[in-house]
Amino acid sequence: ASDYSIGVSNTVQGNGWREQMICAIKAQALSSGKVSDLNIAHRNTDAAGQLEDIRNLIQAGVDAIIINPSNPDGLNAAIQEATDAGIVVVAVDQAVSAPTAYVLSNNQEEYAYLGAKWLFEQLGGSGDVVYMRGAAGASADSDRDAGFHRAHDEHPDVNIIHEVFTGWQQDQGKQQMLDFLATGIPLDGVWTSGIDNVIVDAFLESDSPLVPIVGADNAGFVGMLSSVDGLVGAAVTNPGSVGGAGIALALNILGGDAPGDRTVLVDPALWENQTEEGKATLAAAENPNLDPEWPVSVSIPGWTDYSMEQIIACKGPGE
Amino acid sequence: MSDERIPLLEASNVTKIFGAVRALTSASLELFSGEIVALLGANGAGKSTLVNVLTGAIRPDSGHVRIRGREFKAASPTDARQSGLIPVYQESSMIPDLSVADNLRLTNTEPAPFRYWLGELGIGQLGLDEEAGGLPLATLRILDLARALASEPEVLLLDEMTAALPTDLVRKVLDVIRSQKARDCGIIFISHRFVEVAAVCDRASVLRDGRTVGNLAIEPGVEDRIVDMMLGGSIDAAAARKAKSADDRAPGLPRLSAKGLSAGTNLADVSFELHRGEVLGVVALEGQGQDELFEVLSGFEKPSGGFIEVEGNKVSFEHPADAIEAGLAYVPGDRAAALLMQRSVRENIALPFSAQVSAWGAIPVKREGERVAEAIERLQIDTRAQGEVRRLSGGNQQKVTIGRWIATGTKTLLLFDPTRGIDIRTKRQIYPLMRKFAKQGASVLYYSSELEEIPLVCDRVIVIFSGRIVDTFNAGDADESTLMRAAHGLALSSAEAA
Amino acid sequence: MGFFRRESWNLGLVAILALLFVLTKVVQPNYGASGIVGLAQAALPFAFAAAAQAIVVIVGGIDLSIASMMAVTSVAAAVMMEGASEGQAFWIALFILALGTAMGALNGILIVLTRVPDIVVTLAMLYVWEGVALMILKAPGGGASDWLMGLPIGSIPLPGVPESVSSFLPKALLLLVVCIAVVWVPLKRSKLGLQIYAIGSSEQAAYRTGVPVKRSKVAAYAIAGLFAAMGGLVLTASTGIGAPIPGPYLLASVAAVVLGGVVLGGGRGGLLGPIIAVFILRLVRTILTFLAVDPNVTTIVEGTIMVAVVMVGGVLALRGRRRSAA
Amino acid sequence: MTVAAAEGPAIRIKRFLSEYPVVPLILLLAALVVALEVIRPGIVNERWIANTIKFAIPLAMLASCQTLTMLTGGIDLSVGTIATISSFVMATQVPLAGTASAVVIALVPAFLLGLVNGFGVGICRVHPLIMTLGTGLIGIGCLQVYQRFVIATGSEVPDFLAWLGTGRIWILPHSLLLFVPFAVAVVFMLRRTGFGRLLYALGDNENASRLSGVRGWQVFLALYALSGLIAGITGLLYLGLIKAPSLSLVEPRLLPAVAAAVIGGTSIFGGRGTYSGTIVGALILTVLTTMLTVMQIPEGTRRLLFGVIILAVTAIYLRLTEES
Ligand SMILES: Nc1ncnc2c1ncn2[C@@H]1O[C@H](COP(=O)(O)OP(=O)(O)OP(=O)(O)O)[C@@H](O)[C@H]1O
Ligand SMILES: Nc1ncnc2c1ncn2[C@@H]1O[C@H](COP(=O)(O)OP(=O)(O)OP(=O)(O)O)[C@@H](O)[C@H]1O
Ligand SMILES: [Mg+2]
Ligand SMILES: [Mg+2]
Repeated sequence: ASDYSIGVSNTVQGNGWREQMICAIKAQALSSGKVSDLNIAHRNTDAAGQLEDIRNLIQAGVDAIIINPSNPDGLNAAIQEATDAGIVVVAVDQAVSAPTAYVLSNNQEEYAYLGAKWLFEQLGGSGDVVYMRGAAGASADSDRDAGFHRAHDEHPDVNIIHEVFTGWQQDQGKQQMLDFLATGIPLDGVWTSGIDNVIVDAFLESDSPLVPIVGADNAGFVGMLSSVDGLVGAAVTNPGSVGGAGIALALNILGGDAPGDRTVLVDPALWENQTEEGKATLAAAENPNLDPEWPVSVSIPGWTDYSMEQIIACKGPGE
Repeated sequence: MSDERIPLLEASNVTKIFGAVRALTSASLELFSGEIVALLGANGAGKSTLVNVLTGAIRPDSGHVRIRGREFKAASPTDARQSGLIPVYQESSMIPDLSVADNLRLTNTEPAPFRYWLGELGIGQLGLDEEAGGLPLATLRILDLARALASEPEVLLLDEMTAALPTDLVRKVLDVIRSQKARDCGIIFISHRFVEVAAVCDRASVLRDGRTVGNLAIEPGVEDRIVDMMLGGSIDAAAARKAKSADDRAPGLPRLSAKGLSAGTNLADVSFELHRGEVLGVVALEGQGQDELFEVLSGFEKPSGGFIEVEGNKVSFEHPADAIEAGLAYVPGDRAAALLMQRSVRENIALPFSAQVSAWGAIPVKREGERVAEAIERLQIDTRAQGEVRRLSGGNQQKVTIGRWIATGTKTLLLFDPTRGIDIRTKRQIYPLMRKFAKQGASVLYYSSELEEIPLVCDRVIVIFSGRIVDTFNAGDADESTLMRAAHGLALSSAEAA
Repeated sequence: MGFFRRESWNLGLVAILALLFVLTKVVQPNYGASGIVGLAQAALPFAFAAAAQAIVVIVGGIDLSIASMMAVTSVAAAVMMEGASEGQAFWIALFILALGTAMGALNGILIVLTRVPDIVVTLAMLYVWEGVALMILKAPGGGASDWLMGLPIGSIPLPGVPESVSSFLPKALLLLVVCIAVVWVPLKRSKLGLQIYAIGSSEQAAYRTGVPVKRSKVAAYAIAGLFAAMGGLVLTASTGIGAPIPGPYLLASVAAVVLGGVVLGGGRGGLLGPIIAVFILRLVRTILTFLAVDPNVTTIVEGTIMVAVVMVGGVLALRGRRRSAA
Repeated sequence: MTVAAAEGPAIRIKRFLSEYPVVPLILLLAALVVALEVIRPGIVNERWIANTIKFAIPLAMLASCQTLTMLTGGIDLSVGTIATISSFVMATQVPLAGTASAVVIALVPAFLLGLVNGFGVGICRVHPLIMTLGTGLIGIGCLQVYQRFVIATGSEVPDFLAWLGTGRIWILPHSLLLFVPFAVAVVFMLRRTGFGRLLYALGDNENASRLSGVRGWQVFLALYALSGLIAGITGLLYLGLIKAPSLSLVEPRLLPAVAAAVIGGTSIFGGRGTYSGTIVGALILTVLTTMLTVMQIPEGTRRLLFGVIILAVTAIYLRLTEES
């Protein structure tokens, strides 16, 4: 049967990570051969707007809806309506609390914990760290904050000397780092919530000695980890291709093969440039031709089965 | 009247400084009940500022205002209103986006007395549902007055109430003012037309440069003394002379000819010719189609019938810019529609220089300065507050609208009541200016609501009634009563009867 | 005839809306009662934001802080309602409305006292209220009472009216109409309403005719705050939580106000136009979702339609004006 | 109260300040810098000054689009999108077309979108707010579609842009080479050209301008096209400054650009404003951002303070410059 209609609701537009997620969704839908059409609501909005999109998708008569929730608790009403109508709902990237939805999520808390732990260990358990968060008030940011503090609790001698919100904006993050470097206050490491390559740039431009920097597996930063002399750092994976995995899960459920547990967490990996093994992983992952905002991990083994070419082509069924 | 009586309203040594401009230096005024006092002064003398102070619209820097002997700290127009001081400001206070009825509601004015006064003032048929912004200026002024009267004022302050009114309405207004005097209301009357002052006022208080320079009773022959006081010296009274006769009109094609023009519901089949070197007067009562005529000629509106020829060529205007290119420049009656209120005098005058795409580049600063300075000089514009035109007095603003085209050197001027609110000195300068302008080969179409100035400026006059030309005179033969009769359509009815 | 002239812009909008409904039905033949209920729900927060913006625009100002005020009231409601009883929740809702009114009034007072232009004051307040929202709640959270959450859901079961008809009457629409009407109808008839229009039309003339300019301006901003609080409550009601990051309601409210025929600069327009405009914009979104066009193309289409609506609306309004003039 | 007393030095200072309104604005900027130095002693150094100017420059350029359009009573909400488009197109076209052609290719959509704005505002009489909001959406959509074709073609920030965007000599960033002539040109245009005069004129009273023979549509068309072009150039500068092409690079700078213009004294209702004020406005915003970054306070308090300081600064500015 190749005639499922699948809806997608996403509330952040104009960001490489989310674009990759959309492309992964399309590529997986195409390669599965079971999806006749995709109906993608892809725009910048809030939870109320996402409720609207989900309800429109219900009206459009889709068989399953993949959502990247704008927050975990705000969508319950519409998700309930969807599942009441017999529609399969899969939340990707972040969890939702609606009990009838399936969740295939990147583990955001683990993401922060993994990177922070590596950084603090790299510093030998003590030192002054700059903590560059995402957007204030976003639920992914508060999940990551929990993970960061879990790692911090394990290394109480690490001192957080500066905490700012980059808003996940390149220019803001860069100016904040440059401002901080101008104060001349010594620092030993930087943890970033994904605004990473501009931070390296800020160090280079202000001729400040590089310190260990933790970022995400964005193509730009991963490239820097192997090319910038003296840069000690690690990239934590946060694959946008989780969207493709969401399609795979939804198709499984539609095909009568629902997992026992409604929540599936995709755990992040950490790629550092200090060990030979790490360097090899980085070299393998590196992709200088990829859009620098795209995560380099374009697939999730075990879930997605499209090729690199397919996700880059970014074509869904019927296109 | 005896001086022991307590004045109804008294101002003493009022000063007001706006930034660099000293609007009032030492202004004083006394008004007794049942008295009409003319407040006179050249443009920018400070008359409106004094009215604003008296009604609490602006706060003086120093000086006192007393009402019936009691110190009045007018905090706001509301307070003044409660003390019985009702102003009609120089600009209409009708809220443009509200209907007339809502405007009344806003000031708690009863519709019945308002209607009564509208009737007395000759526009009783006006619908109160009309939006104020869509009404002609003259109507708005009458509404302002009727609204003021409806609240039974004890002191009525009329700031150039009559400036935008045609003669017939002025008469009605003056009658009404007299009736207010009879019920012991005190009235301050500001006007640049001495005939009106002579007709109703008991006394005149003269302001010069923000200072009260004289108080005199109105009696025959006092005009010249008042003018001297206003201007601080005598002016060339001979400057205004009767115009030449129309016979020595320049030969050749007419500069502008209208052929059977009609527009809207008001203008029907108007034809005339305006020649090189000619000032052609237009006389009409309120709302006879003169507004539409000027709008059609200036490219603001398209005629619904007939056409226009310039120098013998048929033209059709899509935009005022087309008219300007054809040499027709328009000065509208409502100065607010013509001015950039937040910009300087210079930019206002120089505006037409930049209109064409070819003039979007660097401004020839020196040359522009010269041309602007010359226009300012010729029109005697008081430029003390030249940084922003809205800070100029009303009369000076009016001059700027004309100065723009004087500086541009246009071939044909379409002037719609250009001396509205302009003081006597400047008027006497404008008349010869128009004559000179014509003598140098330009043409002027000149509508005026003030009949006495027609013979001073014009060569010929056309009279419009009900959207048609009902009469044509040589200006020399056009005395006021003849014009008045014609404007009322009397000539027409007698012609029809014949 | 006067009615048609005065309402020509709104009539144009209604025509566009009707056209869009027909189009929706064509694109999605089984679009019906539940679709309309969903549409009304989606329109709610936008409609309140537009109403709030409309009233300050009418008074001659602009309020850039509307979305932030919605965020503050939404998180405040969510925090207070979490764990509160149904009875308490009612009083909390009233308190939130009062809070919004007070915040709006503060905006107005600052404008009047500092004499800084409206746009600058409300721009500053945009950040202030955003900060306050974050101080109340650092991440999305809190709760909402069942009573509040039930308010905008479903349709109105009218006694004596068959289900097939009454299911087309969304509760959300009733809520919107009631909330707006309760404030707007008496206001429009009152002296204060008149003064608000007068100030927007000509502040100078209004001042001179004795309108208490400052007081009325503050009142207008306070009412805007009240509408923003209603919007905030609706957000909490529909999502069941509060989120401290302001949603896309600022630009949307300004767009709806302009689309709705309220003149920027003041004095003209009403609340009906902006609210119809909100429904138009929501319905466009719905149609685009139904069409399942490429998600990137939807943005292009949405932009084009927005511009086109103003052009068509302008032409229709102009036509109406001409016809009634002739 | 005598009149002579009113002529004291206080009045004269006030008159000076109101004649040169940019002076008090600069004083307020200086006050903020002093406050910053008090909060974080030592921060006001050569490097910091250069960074501040470096970040304020593209903001001031983006804000010039707002000043120019606001003078006519309009606004340009599409500049964030336009700048983003040109920066993204630039970065992705360098590997495909070479640097020189990439500059041209990147500026074409900027100019075209501006032209469309001008067409809508000037000829179809669509309200600028709606028109530019609409073209902004259209632009984003087009960028997203474009982006799909260049996912795997790589991107590159040309050296000259990086040099222009990030380099500095002492406290002077290289981008001044672009900005100083630009600012001089804009100031000259507003003060001394017919086109500049018409912007003020249209914003003050469109009817009066019409009466003086101004064809508004010509001005609007040129104005919005110019605004688009400036936004495009700003996008290139942002690319050089941030060195990370992104689908939303300049988008978040839209509101700050509007803020810089209004803080600098431009009125959204038209007819009033200067570019020098806008430049100082952009500097004030940049310094304020730094000040709040280096203060270790909760994010909520930070935003609240940001708003309060903006309001305080403009209120003080108004007191200093207003006439009696
Ligand atoms: N708000 C203001 N700011 C600056 N200057 C002002 C302001 N209002 C009035 N002035 C100036 O004060 C002077 C007096 O103006 P006012 O309007 O009182 O004159 P006026 O006697 O009424 O003149 P007119 O006969 O032309 O109406 C003028 O020079 C005018 O430019
Ligand atoms: N909207 C306005 N239009 C014209 N003049 C105004 C306006 N608002 C205030 N003014 C003038 O500015 C002066 C100073 O105004 P301000 O409102 O600061 O003093 P105020 O009398 O205490 O105000 P209020 O009585 O309204 O509380 C007023 O007396 C008035 O002359
Ligand atoms: Mg006056
Ligand atoms: Mg007061």
